[in-house]
Amino acid sequence: MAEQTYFDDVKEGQELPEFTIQPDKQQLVKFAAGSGDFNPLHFDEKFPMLKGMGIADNIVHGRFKYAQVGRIVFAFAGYKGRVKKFGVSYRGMDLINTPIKVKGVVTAKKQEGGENIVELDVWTEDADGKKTTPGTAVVALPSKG
Amino acid sequence: MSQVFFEDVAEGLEIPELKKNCSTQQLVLWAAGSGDFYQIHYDKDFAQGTGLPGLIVHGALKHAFLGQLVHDWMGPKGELRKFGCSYRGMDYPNEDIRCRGVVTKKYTENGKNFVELDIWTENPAGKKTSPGTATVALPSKN
Amino acid sequence: MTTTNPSVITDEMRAIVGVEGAPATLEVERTNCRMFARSVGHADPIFYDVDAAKAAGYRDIVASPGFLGTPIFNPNRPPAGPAEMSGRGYSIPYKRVLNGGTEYEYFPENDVICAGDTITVRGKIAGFEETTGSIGPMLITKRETTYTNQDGKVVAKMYGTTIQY
Amino acid sequence: MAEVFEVTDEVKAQYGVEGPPWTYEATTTSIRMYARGIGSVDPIHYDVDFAKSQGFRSIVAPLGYIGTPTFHPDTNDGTFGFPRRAGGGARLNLPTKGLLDGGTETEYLDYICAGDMLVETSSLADVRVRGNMVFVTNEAVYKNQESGKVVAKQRLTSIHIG
Repeated sequence: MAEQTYFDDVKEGQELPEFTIQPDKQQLVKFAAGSGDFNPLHFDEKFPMLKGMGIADNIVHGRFKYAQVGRIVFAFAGYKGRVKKFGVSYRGMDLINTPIKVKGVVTAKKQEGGENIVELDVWTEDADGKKTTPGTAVVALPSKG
Repeated sequence: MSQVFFEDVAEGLEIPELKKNCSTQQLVLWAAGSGDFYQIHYDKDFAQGTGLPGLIVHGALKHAFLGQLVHDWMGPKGELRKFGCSYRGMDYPNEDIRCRGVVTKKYTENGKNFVELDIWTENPAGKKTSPGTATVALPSKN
Repeated sequence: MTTTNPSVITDEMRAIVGVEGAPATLEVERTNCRMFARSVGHADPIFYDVDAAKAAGYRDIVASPGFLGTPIFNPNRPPAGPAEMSGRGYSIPYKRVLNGGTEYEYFPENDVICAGDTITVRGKIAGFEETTGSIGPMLITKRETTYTNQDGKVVAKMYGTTIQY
Repeated sequence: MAEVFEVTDEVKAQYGVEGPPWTYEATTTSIRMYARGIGSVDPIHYDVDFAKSQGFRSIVAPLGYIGTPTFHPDTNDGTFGFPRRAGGGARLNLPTKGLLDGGTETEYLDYICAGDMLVETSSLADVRVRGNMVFVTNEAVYKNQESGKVVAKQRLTSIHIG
């Protein structure tokens, strides 16, 4: 459980605490179980579609990476904050057993409709530093006052 | 789903066979359904690392297939009382698994009509890989 | 039974026979009932559809054969699933383990497991046996697990056999 | 290179047309399984008493999880679990060589907690063709079945390869 973030303490350009996840096959099978997406692309290395794409190993679910971005946003918002919106696009594939960094940065803060709004850029990054799942999020934070 | 009645059943009766053939997806679905995420059922390298020839079908999945075999046969008014099997041989993905059963005994006890069956899964070589038994209570026509 | 090898059953092991482990809770819900039935390949709507199950005389979606609920998972607590509840308090010299078999007994005269149920599960070791087979000397552990629903009714028992050699 | 798909007036006429509703369920076991699937250890997703102590109705669905569509083998896709129903883009004759996820955006108007039953309706929002790829965007709205309140909206883009 992360410490609560307050609006007062947030600065534009502030980076969110990043983390790295390196999903193995068991993790992706657990994600299939949790998400209900049983596409063999993610656990059967002989699945014909992979061969057609010229890929020799399983691909991490886009939705898995979306959920990782969700984790960094949720941890930033804390239990007293509210995640209003978060979205990503899937720009690059990540393969199983490779490290995926999950990162975020504050791009704007403003008060709007009585709420303390913080805007974020959020993304996953592969080992080469390529943003494979770029996106944005909007969070409402409590203030100390 | 049609109903089978106690009077229709005789010792030696073979119940309709249920044929299964597990894709790798089926094994992952079972991991999700059962909560058993042991990698020998979906990670070939892991399975071979433990000395297996490759992925194997979960024993508990074959057990559940036998549950389906009996459920589908006994009809909506049948009651499944007991079913079990032991694991005597491995089955592999993308190979036929024949789920079969035969009535071994019928009797009435405390006003209930019981039927006992031998049930088993059979691999393509005809070996019984999961032999077991089941007991069901069936309705009477009267 | 001809056992020429020295017994691996200790007094410590004999002492735990019949002793119930800590109870665990299993949850039976519509989504996990459906997921289990889907993963077996069931077609009967009583395993998926509330209305079909009610029309057939059940309280809610029925748990298909072999499904007794999902243990409450918490990564911050040590696991307490039925498999973990017994057999951890002693060690034996055999390295390899086989699942010898599973048998479920149901008690429909008490109740049938349906979505919405909370099941309390208690396990115990029913006994140890030793024998020598083609794979050499082995220890057979028989486990018995009892499933009781929220109304205190025993709805199922599981008899499991583990072979170590 | 011939277009793999043409965005005709007939296609555009389907924009905004809602398909039949479907029920999604978030339960304690389904939320825990999803949280486990993403590797989270936050007790807010696992421990009912803890979640209540923090002011929530029950354990909270991780971001990205909006419940599990009610499943029946006759009506749902065996691989993805989603309902195979008319509307919401299903009447498009899309190429089938490959299918990829293009993007996901969720707008939250409330938390989703265990015990919630949501009614989802979706409609086709946009279709674009780029090379051999067709980008299909659907919009889904999730309402709490009990209160009728909209709790989430999603824009989902799938890429169909020809």
